[in-house]
Amino acid sequence: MIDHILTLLIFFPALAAMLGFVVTKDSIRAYGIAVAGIEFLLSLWLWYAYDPMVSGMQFMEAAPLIPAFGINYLLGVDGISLFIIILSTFFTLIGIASLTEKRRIKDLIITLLFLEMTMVGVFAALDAIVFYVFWEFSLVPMLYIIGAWGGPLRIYASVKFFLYTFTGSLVMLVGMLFMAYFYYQATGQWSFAILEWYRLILPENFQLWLFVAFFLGFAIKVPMFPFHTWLPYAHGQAPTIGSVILAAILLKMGTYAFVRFSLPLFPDASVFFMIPIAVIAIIMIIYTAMVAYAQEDIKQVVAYSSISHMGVIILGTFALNVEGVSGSVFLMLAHGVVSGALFLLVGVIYDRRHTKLMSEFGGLASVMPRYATIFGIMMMASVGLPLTINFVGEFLSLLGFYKQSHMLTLTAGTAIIVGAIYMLSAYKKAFFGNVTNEENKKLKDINKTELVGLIPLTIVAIWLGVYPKPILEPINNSVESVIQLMHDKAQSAEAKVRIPDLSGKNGTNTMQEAY
Amino acid sequence: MELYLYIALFAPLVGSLYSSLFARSPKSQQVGIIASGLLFTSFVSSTILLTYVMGGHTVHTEMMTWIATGDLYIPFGFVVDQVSVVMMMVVTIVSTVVHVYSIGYMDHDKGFNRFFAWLSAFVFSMMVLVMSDNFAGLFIGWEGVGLCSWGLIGFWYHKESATWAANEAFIMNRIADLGMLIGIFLVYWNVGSLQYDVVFSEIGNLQPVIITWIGIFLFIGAMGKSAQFPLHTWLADAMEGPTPVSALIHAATMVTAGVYLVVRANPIYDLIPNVGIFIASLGAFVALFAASMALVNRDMKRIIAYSTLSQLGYMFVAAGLGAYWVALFHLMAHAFFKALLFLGAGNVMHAMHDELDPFKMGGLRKVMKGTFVMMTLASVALAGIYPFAGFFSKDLILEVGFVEHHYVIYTVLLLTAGLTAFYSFRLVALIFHGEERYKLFGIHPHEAYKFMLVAMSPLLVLAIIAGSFKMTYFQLVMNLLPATQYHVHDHTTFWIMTIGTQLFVIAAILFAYKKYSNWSSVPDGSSAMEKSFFYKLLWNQYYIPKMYEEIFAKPYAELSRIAWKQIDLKIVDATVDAIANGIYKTGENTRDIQNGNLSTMLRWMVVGLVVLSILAVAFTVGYNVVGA
Amino acid sequence: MAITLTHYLVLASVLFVIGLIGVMRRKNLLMLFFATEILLNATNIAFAAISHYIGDLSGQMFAFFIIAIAASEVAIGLGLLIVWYKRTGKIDLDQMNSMRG
Amino acid sequence: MLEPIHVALGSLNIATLAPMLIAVVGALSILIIDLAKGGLHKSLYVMIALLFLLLDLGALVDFGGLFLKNGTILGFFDVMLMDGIAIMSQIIIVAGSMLFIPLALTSKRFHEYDYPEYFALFLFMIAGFQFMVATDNLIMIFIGLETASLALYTLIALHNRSKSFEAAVKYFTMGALAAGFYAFGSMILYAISGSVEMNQIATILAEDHYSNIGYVLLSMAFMIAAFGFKLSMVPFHTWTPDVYEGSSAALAGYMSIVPKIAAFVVAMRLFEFLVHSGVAWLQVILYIGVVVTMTASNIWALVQSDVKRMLAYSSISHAGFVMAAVLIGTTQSNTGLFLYWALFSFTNLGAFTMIWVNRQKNLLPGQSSDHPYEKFSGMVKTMPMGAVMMGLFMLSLAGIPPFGLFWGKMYMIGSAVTSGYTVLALIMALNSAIAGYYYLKLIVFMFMKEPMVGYNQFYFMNASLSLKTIIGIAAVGTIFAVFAVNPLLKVITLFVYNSGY
Repeated sequence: MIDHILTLLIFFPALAAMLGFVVTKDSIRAYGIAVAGIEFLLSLWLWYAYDPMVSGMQFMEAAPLIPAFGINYLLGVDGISLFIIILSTFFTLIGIASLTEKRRIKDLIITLLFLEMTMVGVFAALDAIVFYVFWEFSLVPMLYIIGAWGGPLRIYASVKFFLYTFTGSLVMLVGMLFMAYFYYQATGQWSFAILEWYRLILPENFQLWLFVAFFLGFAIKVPMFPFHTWLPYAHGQAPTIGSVILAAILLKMGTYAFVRFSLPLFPDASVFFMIPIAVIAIIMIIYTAMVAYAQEDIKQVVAYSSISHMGVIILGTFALNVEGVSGSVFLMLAHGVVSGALFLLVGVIYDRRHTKLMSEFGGLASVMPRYATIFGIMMMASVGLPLTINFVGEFLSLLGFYKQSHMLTLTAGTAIIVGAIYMLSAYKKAFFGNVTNEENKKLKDINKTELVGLIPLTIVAIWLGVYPKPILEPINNSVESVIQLMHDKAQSAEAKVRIPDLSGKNGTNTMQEAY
Repeated sequence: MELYLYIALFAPLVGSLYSSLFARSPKSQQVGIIASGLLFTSFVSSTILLTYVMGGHTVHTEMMTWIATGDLYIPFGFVVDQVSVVMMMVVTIVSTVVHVYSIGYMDHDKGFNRFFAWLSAFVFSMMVLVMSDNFAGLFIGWEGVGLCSWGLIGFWYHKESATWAANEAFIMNRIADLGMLIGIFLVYWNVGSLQYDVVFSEIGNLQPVIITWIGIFLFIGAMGKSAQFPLHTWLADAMEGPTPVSALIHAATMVTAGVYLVVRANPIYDLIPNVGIFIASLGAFVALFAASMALVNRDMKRIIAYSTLSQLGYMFVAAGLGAYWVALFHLMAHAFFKALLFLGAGNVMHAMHDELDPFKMGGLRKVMKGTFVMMTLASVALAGIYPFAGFFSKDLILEVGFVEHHYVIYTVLLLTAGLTAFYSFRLVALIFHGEERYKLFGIHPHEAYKFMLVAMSPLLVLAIIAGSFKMTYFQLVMNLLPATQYHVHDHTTFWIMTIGTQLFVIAAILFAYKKYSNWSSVPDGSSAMEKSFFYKLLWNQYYIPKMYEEIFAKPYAELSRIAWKQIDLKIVDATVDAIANGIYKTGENTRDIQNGNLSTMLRWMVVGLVVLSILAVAFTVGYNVVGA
Repeated sequence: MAITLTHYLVLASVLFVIGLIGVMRRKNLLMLFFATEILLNATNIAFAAISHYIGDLSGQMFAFFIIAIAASEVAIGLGLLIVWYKRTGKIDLDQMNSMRG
Repeated sequence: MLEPIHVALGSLNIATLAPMLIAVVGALSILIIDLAKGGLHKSLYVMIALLFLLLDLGALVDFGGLFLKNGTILGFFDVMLMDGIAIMSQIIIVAGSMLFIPLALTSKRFHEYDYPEYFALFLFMIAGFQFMVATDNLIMIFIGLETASLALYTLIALHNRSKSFEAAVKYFTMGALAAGFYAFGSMILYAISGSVEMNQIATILAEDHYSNIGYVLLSMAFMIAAFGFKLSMVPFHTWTPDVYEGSSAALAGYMSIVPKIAAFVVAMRLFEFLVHSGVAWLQVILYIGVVVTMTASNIWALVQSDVKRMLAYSSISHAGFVMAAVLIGTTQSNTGLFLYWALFSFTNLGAFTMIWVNRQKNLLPGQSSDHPYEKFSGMVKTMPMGAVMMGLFMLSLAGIPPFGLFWGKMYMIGSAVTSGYTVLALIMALNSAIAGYYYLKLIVFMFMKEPMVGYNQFYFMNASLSLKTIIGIAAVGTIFAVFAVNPLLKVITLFVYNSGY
């Protein structure tokens, strides 16, 4: 069973979702929790069985799918994907457990389980087309969640979300086909296997074009400036559960894909585009932080803050050294936990008041002290306070990029300032001051259902901030082999310099051993 | 000894966590007592460690790995050496006192339990800050104290001004923290480690330019935390917090973290004397600058806050000039008397129902004897009168300036010493002497609880006698810090300087007394002095907060609004929508091609054929021409 | 003047163009059918002529088939026309636009 | 005088006619049965038609085996040409017809299915298409084309609505014009080469080094116009939406699949030798045609308010997409064409069946067409399974993996990429994105809006067990397409490659 655990992880929720059609409405929630719980335990088992000392792919599975065109069902996890998978199962569980939605809950839970399938699939896929299949299919459940349970502008928001990402990924698909064609030219065989592609050393000008093609797909998903405008709408209209999953997992697909595809496939292009992308990342960081500051709706603040944080992740990814990339992978997890929790928190207040405007609130700290506390912790995590989960990632990402550019890192570092500005001012508007609105005086503090989701997140946010090692170590090992691979493949002199050579280091696997 | 280290470190954390369990319950005395007790434990452990360290040992321990990736290895490592143990003593003493004091001070506050949670958490952060054996750990504490400072300044969160001040403090500190972070990055990429011992032993191998940058960026971090110009405005606003907080955080401990950083990083700053001179100059400037603002202020706590700022300037002068041990010594002495001063001010506030304007007080010495004595003595110490603590530490800094031939700095500091004495006793005179102006406002002042006064007494004792530890202290820290003695070798000069300074200070005190001890009315802004340009300048803090508001805060808000409404919605998003709408509109506009009329349809077919034929002919002609 | 293949082809082309113009201009469904017949017959002439001039039978075969198909077309077309006329009482093309866009 | 012709019966290889003859015999037998005893239920005719189509399919599969063993089979004065693509396309034609003919088994009575002639015509039409693809003789193509078309006009008109007559008349008239184009184009080819067989024409032209390039191009202009009409390439597409709207959904779905594959095969035969001989003009024209067809029809589909009309434009777009294969002209692209069409037929079968199931007798007040989007509003609440199915087909049409059409799209774009048509590949990809909008629109209506009063009664009005079965088959085919792609690819590649394309 352990040999096929990834297949199990991917298709168990989908199967369960199908069976879920039979379950009656009043017990579907319990069913959903049970399924998501089992799935989560399975993913923990995966972690348990994972050997953190091995940097390459583990639990690999292979089955022919369309061998005539080089498409095979290839799965595997390494330190980079392992934890995002666990994060996906974790958030699905938490999302379902703390679900407060009343309308058509059966459809919602079934949709969520399908979504879980696609999320796990994306991160476990080792074949570009299989990856693409899950990547695209994940749009569908999300579309439905936003469109059916969302706010007044839900249709606009969901369609925008769908079409925007869909367009980007189609360009990416062309890139993938190109990549396969190059592989075909080089070896005489079709293959979409990512690990096979890793072996390919492409001429630099091809790398540039392919990088751009892949970039478009990823950048829209992340979303990077200026392709980000779908996100505020999606978040603004999505129901709580939708925002949580979207922010915590779906956005990570883009950044994950950068690490999985762009870096190892196109090392020279990565170096070539490093500075432009860093500039975009910095724009994301500062500009969206400013936009977040101007928001009137607290959910939009969190939404824009997501973009801002994704900027740091991108920056870390394009640091192209172990510190930066490990940091960005870690920050993906961190941001998942923190932004997911923040969206859950916003959902709490939305459920009570059906508004998210900060001007409607004020003084919540005295009416809902427990809520204010958890919100405060998560806000401080989001701001990147040391000993919270975000800090580790942000610190490493910035540290990594500092190696590449002092000035840009200095500029990007303003993240810690602007981030504090919008977060603290939002917190102040909503929680501090006197209770001015009569309706707020009777608000009930956070209840048990809501705590079920928030307490574990709070614990994780602090636990991993204090002791990130169990996660950082496997990430580090896998990232090291990616970086070494990039160094070995790099052709231009600049790339050779920019990407560190780790081969001298003890315990670092060479390319052949790792893959 | 590691056990004591951990006790000293974690006892406050335990206290904080314990208190936070009760954060939402109604006030419960035991919370305060237990938290104070735990802090006392921490103090005792620190003392044990002190004796151990005085025996010539140090304790260095690594609790566990924190971050390890690539070449980066950051453990939770702690070191108790000659410098950190001094800081530990200061922190634990002052915080124990403040904790006990707070039991009384926060007596009637709804957030009593919450207060202790925050306060103990602060102490824990501060302990991490001083005990860490690497820059990253320092940064943990650095941010941790920032967080607690935020929570405590904004403790009365329903007050707009308090929460505003809390955010201001946090954000200002963040600006500086960025500098610190960059400094840490520089250290890592050039040394490959963040451990103090590694960094300090290898720093000499680096290029001077890089060392300079490291020094500058680390100092930027220090500037924020220690509220040096131009990041000073938050400190005065931070007085919105409860007074014990001001005593502990914004006088004795947190704000001195910057000084501690420079002292700790002395091997770096030793190599870059130019930066040192800059630090010293800035320190001298801030000393004078802050003191000048204190001259006219009418808010008791703010006056003390400016005085703190001014004293921090002194410390930076010493540190910048390489007299690290002197800086640390003044830090310690200052912690005692300044905390005392603040706690005394807290008593006054309690008595006056949170009235802060000393002009509305007067004659309080009759009802508040204990407080009066303590505050007067603390002010004396602050003014640097022999044989109080201030004399030994502050005058030493003047000497340092003199000995190092920085006469401008020396002059500035001397002048500031006079100003310090003046505004301190202006305050004392206005509060405790003269007519009982508070009666106009119908206030019935009363002395604070006995145990609060008792709790303050250790500080009083220390404020008086701390100077006598000078040689013991010097013996202790010279293991770690450059052991330069600063003596004016010419005896005549030495005596002239010392006595001259004393006389100057005493004159300032007397002047203050003369001017303010018989004050009878509450100024209403009509006097000639109040209308003068300088008064207004000082009164408005050189218009700096206003300038920040106009130059940074408002434009930032405005820019943010523009970024959202104009750029994000009207340009970026509108472009995307325009593309989509453009495609849709094209469809709308061209759908009449299919107008359902068969004739039109047939014509389209013929048109298509004709176009194709024409193209065929054209191509053929072109083909033949080219072919021929 | 001998009549060459070119003459036939020119005739065929002219007829074809006439047919095309008819197709474009006529609003009467019946006239439209006539126009399409002209089109096909123009082709027939050309096929027959070419077939004759190059001595190959397949052109004539093609012509025969075209005739046959044209006949079937007329049959179907008239059938449709009659039904349409029965339903609407008109055979004007401009009336025929219930579907558009 | 012409030589008398001597023919040996054996050399005729009459067997090559067998598949078409089976269909013709089927049609005739339906007519005879009706003569013998009238008033029989339509289900009998459906089954008879299915039986004959099954026989037809069997014969084709048999030919397939033969082809793989012996290569291309010629017969009947070398008029019949049973090569790989002929067999393959016939299989798609027959199989597609078999899937569509049971749509006659609705629960409501429909006028046209009461006529046995309907089924006879249906089989004649199939025979016509089969003739069309199984030859490279221009005469034969013409005959096949017209047989099929004339039958189709009638079938449309049999729907017996005023709109269906209008549609039939429009289609007929334009078809007649297109026939004229085709005849004239063939005439020019005949004039310059003296032959009506494409491979001979190709040989003669090549030997001649295209000295008459002007006439060749002129004839191609006519041919493009003629087949542009059949394939509904812009600007010859104008009949498509009207005809789709006018005819019954079942027939519209059928028209989106079967006639087009026949036309594609002919277009492949006709244009590819020119494309391969490097006639840049044709490449350019086809390029423009493909891009304009894809894009324009997509844009028009966006603004439709009727689902069936939207699907009509969408199938124009799909046709344009696939036409790219003819332009690219490699084995891979031609394989892609068949793969795409096989997958497309399943999905479109499902989509049009769903529309068919929604058929209503009379329009509601204010309803402008048979299938406005509003009709599907909130379907998920009243008919969850139906909505999920329809959503599935829409997603597949939009090219969302892992559903059927994605694999076709991927392979087509892949073939464009492989042949260096990068820009084309990008345009194809972006068009898929535009197309996403209108498919999504239906999903939005079904899943995200509240049901509209009055419309919701129609959701499954027309459903019968056989229709549901067909939807089920289409759904299974769409969902599990991924497992069929590999075998399909292998077989198609084999057939296409061995036919020399």
